[in-house]
Amino acid sequence: MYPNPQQIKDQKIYSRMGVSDGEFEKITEHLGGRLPNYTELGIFSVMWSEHCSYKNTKPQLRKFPTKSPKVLQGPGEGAGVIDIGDGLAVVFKIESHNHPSAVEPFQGAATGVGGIIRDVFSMGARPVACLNSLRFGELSNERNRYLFEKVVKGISAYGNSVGVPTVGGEIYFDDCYNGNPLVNAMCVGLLKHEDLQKGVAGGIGNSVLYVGSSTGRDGIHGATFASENLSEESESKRPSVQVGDPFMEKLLIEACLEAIQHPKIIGIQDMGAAGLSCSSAEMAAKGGVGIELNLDLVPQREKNMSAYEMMLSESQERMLLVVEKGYETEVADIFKKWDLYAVNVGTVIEEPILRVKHKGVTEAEMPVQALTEEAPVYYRNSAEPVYFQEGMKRAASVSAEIKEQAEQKYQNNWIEMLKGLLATSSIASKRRVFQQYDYMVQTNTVAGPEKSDAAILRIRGTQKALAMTVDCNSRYVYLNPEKGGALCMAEASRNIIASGAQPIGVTDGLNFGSPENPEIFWQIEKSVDGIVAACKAFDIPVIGGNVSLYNERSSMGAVYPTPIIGMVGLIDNPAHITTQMVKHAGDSLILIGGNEQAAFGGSELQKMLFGAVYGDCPGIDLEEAAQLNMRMLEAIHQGLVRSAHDVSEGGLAVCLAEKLFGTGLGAKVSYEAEDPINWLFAEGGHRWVLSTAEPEKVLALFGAHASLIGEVLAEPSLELWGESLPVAGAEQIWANALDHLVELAG
Amino acid sequence: MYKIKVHVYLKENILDPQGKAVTNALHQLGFNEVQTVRVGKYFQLFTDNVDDIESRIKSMCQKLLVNEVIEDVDFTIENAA
Amino acid sequence: MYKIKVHVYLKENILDPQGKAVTNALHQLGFNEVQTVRVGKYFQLFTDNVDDIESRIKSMCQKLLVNEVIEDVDFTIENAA
Amino acid sequence: MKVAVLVFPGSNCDQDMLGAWQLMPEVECQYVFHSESSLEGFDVVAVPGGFSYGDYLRCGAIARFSPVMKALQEFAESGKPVIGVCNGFQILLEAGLLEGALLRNEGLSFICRPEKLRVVNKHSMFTSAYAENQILEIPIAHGEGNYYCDAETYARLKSNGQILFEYEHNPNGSFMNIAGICNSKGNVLGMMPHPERVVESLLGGTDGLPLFHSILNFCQHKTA
Ligand SMILES: Nc1ncnc2c1ncn2[C@@H]1O[C@H](COP(=O)(O)OP(=O)(O)O)[C@@H](O)[C@H]1O
Ligand SMILES: [Mg+2]
Repeated sequence: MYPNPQQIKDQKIYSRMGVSDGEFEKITEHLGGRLPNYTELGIFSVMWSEHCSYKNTKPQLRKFPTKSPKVLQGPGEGAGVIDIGDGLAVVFKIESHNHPSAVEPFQGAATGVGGIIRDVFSMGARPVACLNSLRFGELSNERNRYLFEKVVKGISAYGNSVGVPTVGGEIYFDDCYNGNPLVNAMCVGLLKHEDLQKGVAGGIGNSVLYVGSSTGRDGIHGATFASENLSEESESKRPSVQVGDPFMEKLLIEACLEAIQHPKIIGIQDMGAAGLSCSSAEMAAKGGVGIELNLDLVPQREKNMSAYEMMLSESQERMLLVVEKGYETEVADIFKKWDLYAVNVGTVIEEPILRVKHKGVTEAEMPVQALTEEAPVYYRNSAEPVYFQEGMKRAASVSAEIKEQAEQKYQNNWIEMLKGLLATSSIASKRRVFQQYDYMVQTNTVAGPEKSDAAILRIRGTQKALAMTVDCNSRYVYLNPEKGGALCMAEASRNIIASGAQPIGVTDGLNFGSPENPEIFWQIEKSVDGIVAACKAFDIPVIGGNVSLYNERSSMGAVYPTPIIGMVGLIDNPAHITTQMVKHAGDSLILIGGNEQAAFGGSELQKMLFGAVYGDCPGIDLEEAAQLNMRMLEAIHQGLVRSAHDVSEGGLAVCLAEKLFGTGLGAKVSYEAEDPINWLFAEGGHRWVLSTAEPEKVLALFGAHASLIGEVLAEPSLELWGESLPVAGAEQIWANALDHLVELAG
Repeated sequence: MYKIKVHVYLKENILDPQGKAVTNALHQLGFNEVQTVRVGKYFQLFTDNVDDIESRIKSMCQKLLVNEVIEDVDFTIENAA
Repeated sequence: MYKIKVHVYLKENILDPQGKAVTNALHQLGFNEVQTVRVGKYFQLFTDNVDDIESRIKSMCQKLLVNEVIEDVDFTIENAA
Repeated sequence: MKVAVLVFPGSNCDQDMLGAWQLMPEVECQYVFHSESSLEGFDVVAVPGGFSYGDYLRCGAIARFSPVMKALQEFAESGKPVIGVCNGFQILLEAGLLEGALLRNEGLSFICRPEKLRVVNKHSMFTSAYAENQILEIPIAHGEGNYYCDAETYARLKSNGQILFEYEHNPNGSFMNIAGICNSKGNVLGMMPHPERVVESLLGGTDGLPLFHSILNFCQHKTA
């Protein structure tokens, strides 16, 4: 029924699987001159897809600093691991599920959450928190509203059921994401050092156990699908949709965490992209051994599945374990307690090959190194895009154009401008979304959504707490990828710092269009450079990440370059936990960081006034930012900071308003700004607003980098140089804006 | 007055965790004769006579009631006067 | 082989917010002829022949499939050999 | 005093519930797996929240057949305190230990946020440490917490003082704002809000603590 090797070659059937002529030749070489059969070709095609092999981005990823004395596991495993003392370590990673979510948003998002949680507990860690970063087209479009609502429901359904709190995230709407939403999920886990697991096979003759859901035809070729541009055509040939089963996942978490205590478990890995193929090949490759699978023993949900289908299935909630021979039953018994069956489906063999048997026939036999480390690597061409060159030329006039529009449309009435900004989808409260997430389960959440710039979780049994955030302003990255990449890192670090934590590590989710387009590849290169520069300046290692390319639709072009930064920080002392809202009337408001770098290119105000962004993104001085980060932590550690909030989208005005919501307090701005619109609304730089009872000490600590801008009022209104905005009214606008955008548009 | 009964269920090759849970529960209760259960949705629509009722319902299904990526549908129309 | 189709739906006096939401959505899409919608569950049970099939199914409904405080049920048995 | 926290496949607030009880030095709290058939030696049983059996079919519908549920029936009949929170409440309803049913939230969405509750009856073993009509802030986190019962049942619950907590601002469509009820004997409590999530000020409040203290007081008096 499948074409034979000769037909595959003659009719170039491999090209339908995304394998190029050159790659086909290489495959033949790896097989010692033998032509691959259909099953082998299928396995090569998924293993060599961008999604699994990073063939287009490996040279880029190598630029990341990945080491520090605290890094116990850098990139290369299910998730990275960082020592946090007390014999504990934090584990985290981000993963995209963009293409599946474009097709079936509920299940696409749900299975994205499931996948990243498995990456974390397969390291031996208990998943303690999830975050997500979402991008959709504008809400005025019905399909975008549908995608948005369903993605959120999918995350909510899965995360809530599996009992991992969804504590943070970010959502933006821009028309570049029409038809190609981005759904990136991050998971954070905790483990004891001695529980650290690896996805490795070893010990000739040892057994390969399969646990979890049975295998169906779902998601066959999902990895290839994720490595192509979306088109109407791809929708018709899409793999059958994977359905998530959070209940099964919950059982797997409990059972696997119990099972890893068994001394005879050698390795454990989840079956993610490319399912059985990827997990077995990678485990074998890492152990320098081979694996022989007998597919007759694989639990199957559908009848008459071929070897090809089983090897490529991406059915969810499945794990692969390597267990020392003789202990299979003991391990299986642990799973049985949780109503799960661990089935012996294969053996570790000496020869470093992946051999697949089905119904007495050897269906595939391939060197594991060829499938993994020796996958092709491409050095793509890169070219500076025309839009970028034009943007740079226009950059100088952006500020003047903003002022002209602000004058025309708002008669420079900043109160009205601020109200307008509070109602934009980027700035509006996301409570419509996060109320659907159980952000408290496990009762460790000290600061959930909208409480602090980063979500904060205490670590039971210690004095410590973790802070975590995901950030990416893709408008900046689009306008200037290198600076934009650095700005994403800077913002993430500001968020972590504002919560009182020391940043300890990053996971990055690189979402771009097709790398085969030199202008897109340039975006990848430059934004990675920007992130690398910031990692070095801030001394934060990247311990893992994910790449999702081909985020474009033939008809609509690529999404904005969206390199999402997931950052985790550590708090040593509960007294350092810092939240964003002002606390006491009479406290001083101090702006940390200067306005010199602030600008309007890519700003929320520009978007609101012009409906588009152009020019250059704001600047940042990374050395200075690193200094400010340290100084800010010092201020927090000295107990000087009662609240802190970073200045980001919408600038200082929005930052101030957000500091007041829900407090019953107000603020009076006394700082005499020379250029009020710039002062209030420009973005960029490395800034926070903090409130303090000891302004002199703060000012002394920061020197020229701090300015007293006003004070907290007992009356709930924001006083801007004689104009006054009642906080309750502003808060209503902000709190209800998303509901209005979703419901009234309908 | 018509009563339209619409059944929406997952396509056959799509995982139905709910159906599996119900099957297991039935077995535990001793109903071992049940081999599989699939769980779907059931809509009862009440409508006054319209022309073209069948094609209208098809369009409702397509536009709202059914996600064709994962679900199949069938319906019957009854006179419920 | 028998195929049993079980419909479970909220009792009539019980507010059905899901049904209401669907009705509204249909109206917004211009299907104004639809007066009300009620949303329920639909189970397809596949079983080999057993004696007493009807009373077995009743018992499955009572014990598991239906919460009689809020739900009603009906079913049909089809020979699906 | 010994407290059992039941663990079903899919329970996910078991650790939270255990943690809340463990804040009280007098209490020895441990998990009891759903496959156990005895609750001997325990003074209190807590059925925690979560998604037992994935909440497939109906919340709590499958969990009620677990072996431990038979023991729980007897335990409840003996008059000792049983508390079910969220999914635990759903399980107690499905098991017939409490009256009524829980429907999907009126807005059809899962809701997680702090809610204001009123203590309607402080003369119970679960609420004695609260003041009458005290307003509490306790979070909810559920998709199907819309309590339903018929008028006759409601009248009975009301006149027996079986309604212990009401929402100040109805979040989910619950009949007559009901947030928590007990059985006619007064020893089985079911509530949708999560008292175990507000027992430490670090996590944003302690309004749940008196509930645990009330039960502790009851048990200590009984044995004294
Ligand atoms: N953008 C990135 N930056 C750093 N490391 C990365 C990046 N993308 C992927 N990696 C690392 O490469 C390894 C393989 O990733 P991947 O194939 O995505 O794993 P998974 O099986 O979870 O999909 C992981 O350790 C991951 O952290
Ligand atoms: Mg990946």
